[in-house]
Amino acid sequence: MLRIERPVCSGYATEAQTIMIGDIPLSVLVASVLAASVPLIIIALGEMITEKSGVINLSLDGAVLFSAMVAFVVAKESDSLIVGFLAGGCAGMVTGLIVGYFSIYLHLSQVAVGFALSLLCRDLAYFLGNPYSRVQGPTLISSKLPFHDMLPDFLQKITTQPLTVPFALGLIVLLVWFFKSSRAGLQVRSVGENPAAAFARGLNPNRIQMLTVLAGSFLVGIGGAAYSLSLKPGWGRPQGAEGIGWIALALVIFGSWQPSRVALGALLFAFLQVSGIGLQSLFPTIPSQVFQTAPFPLMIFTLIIMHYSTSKTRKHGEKDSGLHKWLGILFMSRAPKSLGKSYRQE
Amino acid sequence: MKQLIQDIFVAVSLVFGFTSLVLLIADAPVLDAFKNIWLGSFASTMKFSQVLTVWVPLVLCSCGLLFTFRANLWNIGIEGQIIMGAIGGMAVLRMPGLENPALILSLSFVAAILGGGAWGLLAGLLKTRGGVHEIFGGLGLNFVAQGFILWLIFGPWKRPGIASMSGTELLPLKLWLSSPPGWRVAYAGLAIAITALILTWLFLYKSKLGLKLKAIGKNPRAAVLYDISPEGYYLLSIIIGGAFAGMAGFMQITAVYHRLIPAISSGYGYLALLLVMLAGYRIVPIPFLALFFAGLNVGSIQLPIVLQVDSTLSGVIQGCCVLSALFVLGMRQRRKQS
Amino acid sequence: MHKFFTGLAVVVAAVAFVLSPVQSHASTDTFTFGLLMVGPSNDHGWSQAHFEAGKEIEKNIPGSKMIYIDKVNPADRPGVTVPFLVDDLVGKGATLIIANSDDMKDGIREAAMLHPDIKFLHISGDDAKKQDSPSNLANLMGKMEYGQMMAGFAAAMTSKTGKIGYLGPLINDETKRLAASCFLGARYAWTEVLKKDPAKLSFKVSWIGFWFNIPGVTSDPTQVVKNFFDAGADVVISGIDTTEALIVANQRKKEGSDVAAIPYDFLGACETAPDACLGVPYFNWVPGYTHFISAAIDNKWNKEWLWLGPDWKDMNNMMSSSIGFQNGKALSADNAKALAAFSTGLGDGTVDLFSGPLNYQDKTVFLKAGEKATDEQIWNLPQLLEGMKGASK
Amino acid sequence: MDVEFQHISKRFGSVQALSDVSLTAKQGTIHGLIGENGAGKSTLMKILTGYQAKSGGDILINGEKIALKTPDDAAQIGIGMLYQEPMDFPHLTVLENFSLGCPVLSRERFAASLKHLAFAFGFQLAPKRRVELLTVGERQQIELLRLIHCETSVLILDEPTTGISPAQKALLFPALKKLATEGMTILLVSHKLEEVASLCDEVTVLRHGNVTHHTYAPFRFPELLEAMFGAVPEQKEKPVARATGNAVLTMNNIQAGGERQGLELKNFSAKSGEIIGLAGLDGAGQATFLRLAAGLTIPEQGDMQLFSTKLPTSKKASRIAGKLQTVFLPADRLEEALFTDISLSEHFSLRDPKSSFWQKTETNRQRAAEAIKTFSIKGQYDDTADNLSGGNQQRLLLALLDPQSKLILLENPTRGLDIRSGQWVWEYLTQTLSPEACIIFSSPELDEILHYSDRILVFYDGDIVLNSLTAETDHGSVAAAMTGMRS
Repeated sequence: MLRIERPVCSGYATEAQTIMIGDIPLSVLVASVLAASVPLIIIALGEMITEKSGVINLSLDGAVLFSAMVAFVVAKESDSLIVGFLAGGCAGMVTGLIVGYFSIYLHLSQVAVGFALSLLCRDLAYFLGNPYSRVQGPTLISSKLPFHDMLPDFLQKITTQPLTVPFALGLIVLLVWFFKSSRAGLQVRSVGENPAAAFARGLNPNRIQMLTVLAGSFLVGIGGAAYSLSLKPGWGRPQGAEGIGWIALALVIFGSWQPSRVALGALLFAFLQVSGIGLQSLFPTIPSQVFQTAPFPLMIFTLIIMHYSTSKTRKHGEKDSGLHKWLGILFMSRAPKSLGKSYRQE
Repeated sequence: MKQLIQDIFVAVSLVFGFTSLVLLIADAPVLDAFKNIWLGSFASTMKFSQVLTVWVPLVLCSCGLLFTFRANLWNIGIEGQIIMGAIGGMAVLRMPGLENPALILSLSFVAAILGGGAWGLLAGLLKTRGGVHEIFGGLGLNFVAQGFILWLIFGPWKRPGIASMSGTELLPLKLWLSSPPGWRVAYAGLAIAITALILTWLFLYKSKLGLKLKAIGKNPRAAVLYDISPEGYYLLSIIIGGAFAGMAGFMQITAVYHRLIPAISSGYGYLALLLVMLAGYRIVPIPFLALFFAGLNVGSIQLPIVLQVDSTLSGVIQGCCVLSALFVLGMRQRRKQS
Repeated sequence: MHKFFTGLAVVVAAVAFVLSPVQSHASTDTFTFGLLMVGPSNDHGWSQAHFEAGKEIEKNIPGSKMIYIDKVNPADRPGVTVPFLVDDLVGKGATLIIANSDDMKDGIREAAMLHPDIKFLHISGDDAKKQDSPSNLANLMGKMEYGQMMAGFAAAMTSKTGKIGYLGPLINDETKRLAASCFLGARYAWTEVLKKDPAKLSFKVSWIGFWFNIPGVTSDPTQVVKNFFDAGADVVISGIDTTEALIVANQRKKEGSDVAAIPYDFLGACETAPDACLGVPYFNWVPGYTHFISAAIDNKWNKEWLWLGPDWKDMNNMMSSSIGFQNGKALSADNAKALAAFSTGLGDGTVDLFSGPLNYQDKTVFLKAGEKATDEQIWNLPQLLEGMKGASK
Repeated sequence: MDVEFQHISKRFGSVQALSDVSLTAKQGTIHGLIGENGAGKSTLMKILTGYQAKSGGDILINGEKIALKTPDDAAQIGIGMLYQEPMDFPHLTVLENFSLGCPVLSRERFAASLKHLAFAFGFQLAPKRRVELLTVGERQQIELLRLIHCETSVLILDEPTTGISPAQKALLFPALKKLATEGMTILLVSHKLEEVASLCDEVTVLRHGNVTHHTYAPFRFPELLEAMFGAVPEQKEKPVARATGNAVLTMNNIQAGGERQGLELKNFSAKSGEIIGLAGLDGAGQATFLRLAAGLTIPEQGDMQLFSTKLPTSKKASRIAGKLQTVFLPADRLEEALFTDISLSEHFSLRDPKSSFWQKTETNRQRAAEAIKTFSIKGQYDDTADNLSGGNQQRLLLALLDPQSKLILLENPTRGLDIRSGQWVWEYLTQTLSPEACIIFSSPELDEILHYSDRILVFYDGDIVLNSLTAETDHGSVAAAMTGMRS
């Protein structure tokens, strides 16, 4: 087989001119952040869809692990990445089915069901996945754009990504369109805002919620699969996706239930985590745990700013200008009105 | 009554059914698995006493959670509160200059309560002042506490020589809580857990505080008209919750591990959340169900030894119990309506 | 509703107490030894190395039988302590207990005091050197420094860019020692074998903060390895318990980059991704186990502290060499030859890497020219060496 | 389309909301459905839209029996309802609200249709504006246009004029008449006789879930009133104005947020012994005013004094107000004043001003039992508050009220009560409580305000536009002020 040897890292030669963050070139940092944020984007967007219809799926953390496990096992057994991803999506959907059925049709507390399911799924994943831990399986590798060689070096690095990256980017665009312009998107939003009114207008809120939950949790499953098949290939304990579900839940709030902002939040989080590694060598005296824990307090801090600016902006209505308006655009957050409440048809 | 028995039957068979299915998928002998879990937890006094060492922190955490659930707060930050309690307790135990073990341990107990309570207070303030939902504030604080304890263990409190994940230097023997001969559970632990149960019962069901917490939980807006400040009672309940969690942290360092380890909370906070849900947020079933959960935790260790089956099965059973109970509850409500 | 929950509680409690306790009896004509592993028995790392050794012992020593518990750590088994597990293993007939982690130091000491008639073998640690420690507790460790030197050597021989990444767990004496050994091996290959400019060799250590990844607490090893490669490194040596380095290298390799990795701990570690594996320095516990178990069977048990090295005649001899280096697919034939020569040199003492002149990372003197480091000095290495990048503290 | 109800009945648990109701609404007519609060009008209409299921009887459209399981079924047939409280999505835009729940059409068609219809009816609606920023009237307009757009042939209007201005009413009524002449069947639910008289072709009266009367235009009011209330409620003697004393509550240059327009007022003072009625359309500022006085809303500007004590501008305000014996009874009792799942006696325990550690169950049971007797509450001391009916909840609130209170703030005190209960409430307030107490109440019923208050404040868009002694004003001027017509 003929293959042109690409220099391992052409950045090495041009290092002098490249902007460096710590000891990582900027282009590499951008590429890493993009790659690292992809599963998080998919998971957070999945949860966002679910919450748009008024249902909180708190089982996220377990669901991600469970679907990661299923995706890896199935991909290995079938030796097909596509089948693996689909299986991961279906595994996610099963968790959505449970949360949806319990909360929409049995009117049980969404938080309680989600939390119990989260722990159950986590342990189930460890239990069933045990025979497959640390074995070789199929991995999704980065692919280049068709016109890769025409791009400048900087862009070459950024665009060489696994297919999950274009998928996630496409998903953002799709969801922006879906909620802004599509009829189904409008129906989902209406159910999340006021299911009683949606019912009065001839919609079936329960069915819409259920379908949305299934779709959202399918994406969560795809996100889980993106961990075990692409970002952190393989299965084991710990897999490396532990805790991600909780972060995704916070990202949805951070993103104010808007696809683009949720994705932005995921990118920001990935940036903090990736750059933490670079910062470690810049500040050797600070324990590495500090950089890794930092995104969490920062996330809380952002939520506080958000609360502050939201209440200010609300008080002042639309008249406000200047700093508050700016903060408002950036940090204002508003949940779907009936989020977390189960709707009973009269 | 007949309906009740039927419901319980449904719930129990759901748990057994699902767990058996999982075992079958994993290609493990179903009946042997259950038998070994039971044998591994209740077959000897030694094992039973081991179950009790798990029971103590579970009961303590559950008591704390009952307070927060009463006020309709989801204190998911309890894991961090256990950790901070343990850190608080350890800080006193490491203090030089004190001689009397009883005094040191008592001071450490108080410090653990303060540590847990302060961490709870922080989550509460994030909610009342910062507008951060307690679930997210709590989770964030859990991560922070986890980072903090790792930093202590690998930083200022590291063992002489090699810092390792095994934690800080072992406590001197005089600072270990004593256990009955042949038993693994500390007297003090049992006493504290039982006292906690009684106190919780008194506070929640007999005192005005309990009633006020319930009122806040049911309708914070109306509470203002009764001169009950929701903010104040939210904070109070989460401080109490944190204090109980802190006690659990204290038990972990003085009676179980005799040192500070990164995983000092042992996931008991999350497990207690499940437990309290399974108990229907009521105190009476808690000691029994805690025994059941603790038994699962301890007994499941037999699975890898005897059957080469992964012991996370216990977590599957615990989660499944809660979901089955919720399912049956949902069905009951549904029946009631039609 | 509350009736339901009370009812449920009663049923559960009833089932718990009605099930009558039955004590299982262990047969006495076999020699049963218990193995406590810190990680999963199939982790392709540290714990699996022990597990496989135990299996090997069962084959080699007739009548011996292993019972084991894996994942013995507070995160995986909350609330379960080492003394309790020892009780359990002893109850099942074990007369010798092996604990495979530094973490179990305190627990195993406590258990040894509680069970004076049972023998205990603690991997790592130095209790047996102490006067007042229990006489039934011995220590065993392997001289992985040699393995790491060979890993460093193989890495430097293979590297085209001269950039090597070392994925470190957390900073302590052991990990500093191993990272330094690795560096010395690499530097030897670079300057003495390849005769290249030492300034062109970059050896960078990144610590993730723990033995494996805990999201939100440790750095993500996957990400760290990617950063190594992105910053120009083409070989990454792993010092952590899990196989991220190899997996990422394999991914990169499939994508067309000429990179490789060296995992750690376990003979079979390369199997996760053979194509990207230069080789693996591994522990072989069979000789150590055989020594202690035979001693126990023959009633010749001594309170010993063993720090076993490789069998330089045949590093990969399962019966005699405690430290081995298994070459991987990615190691070229030439380099394999060079590596063999290097290991011979290590074995006959012609190559002694811990010898002066050597400076610490802060340029203070560690060894003057001609000076050789004592075991004590290596064991307590206070910081990384000059020429290595990365935090020492 | 002709709509025919045949022997419709509906039960909610033990309550018979409708029994054997039959009536027919003919195509091209406006059919009025009147009755007092709780007579079953809304329930009957919700059955027609499929929003609620009926317990018995049949619905016939053009003589054909149909099954209506969901609003979708009804919408397919062409039945649409304009709900009393706007059933819409405040966070969504006008256009989005307009386009939800109709057959599939492209977005452009919706936008064009909205523009066209709004123009035809003279409504001014900006399609991109969020609905939460609109008035109730405008929100009703969107709904109406939407229903027309969806080619509704049976239009149900449930109290369409609640909370809308006369100007909006002036736009709405001709539009409705026009729709009827174009062949629409319109069912108008109301308890306002003037509206019914000016719009309807025929009227059916419901009382306690039964049809008590049916008649065609022109209508005779006494006849309708008797059908609605049984006997015409006797016009009681107006209570004598009470003696007034020192200032209880003074407000200066207050600005506060809340409701639609917030609240701004220069200065105001209330004296002990006064009964002050707050009039105004929904959301004009009365609710904010009452909450300000109770210390529950913190003013952004200005200062307030209760019994010569300055109220702080912090969350402490409500506590201090409470200490100064100010009580507030909100309209939505279960939402704002009572606790679900907590028993009557426990409510007394919570209200007990003496601080004690224990709950003192026995004492509170006794107090609850006494209150049940005195206030004739239908319930037991261990019943939970949510198991009481609306009227009994109001009685419970009054029983919980400290009789020594000096400032009593009531939001719609007779909401959801039948006439007798309402009278009983007022008797208790004026006769049993101390005559020194100052009572400030809001009510949507102008008659109630005119009848019971000594002084009337009229709110309009967050301002007080009229502040007058009741004796010095009349129905007409108050109504005019409420709708923004300055005299």
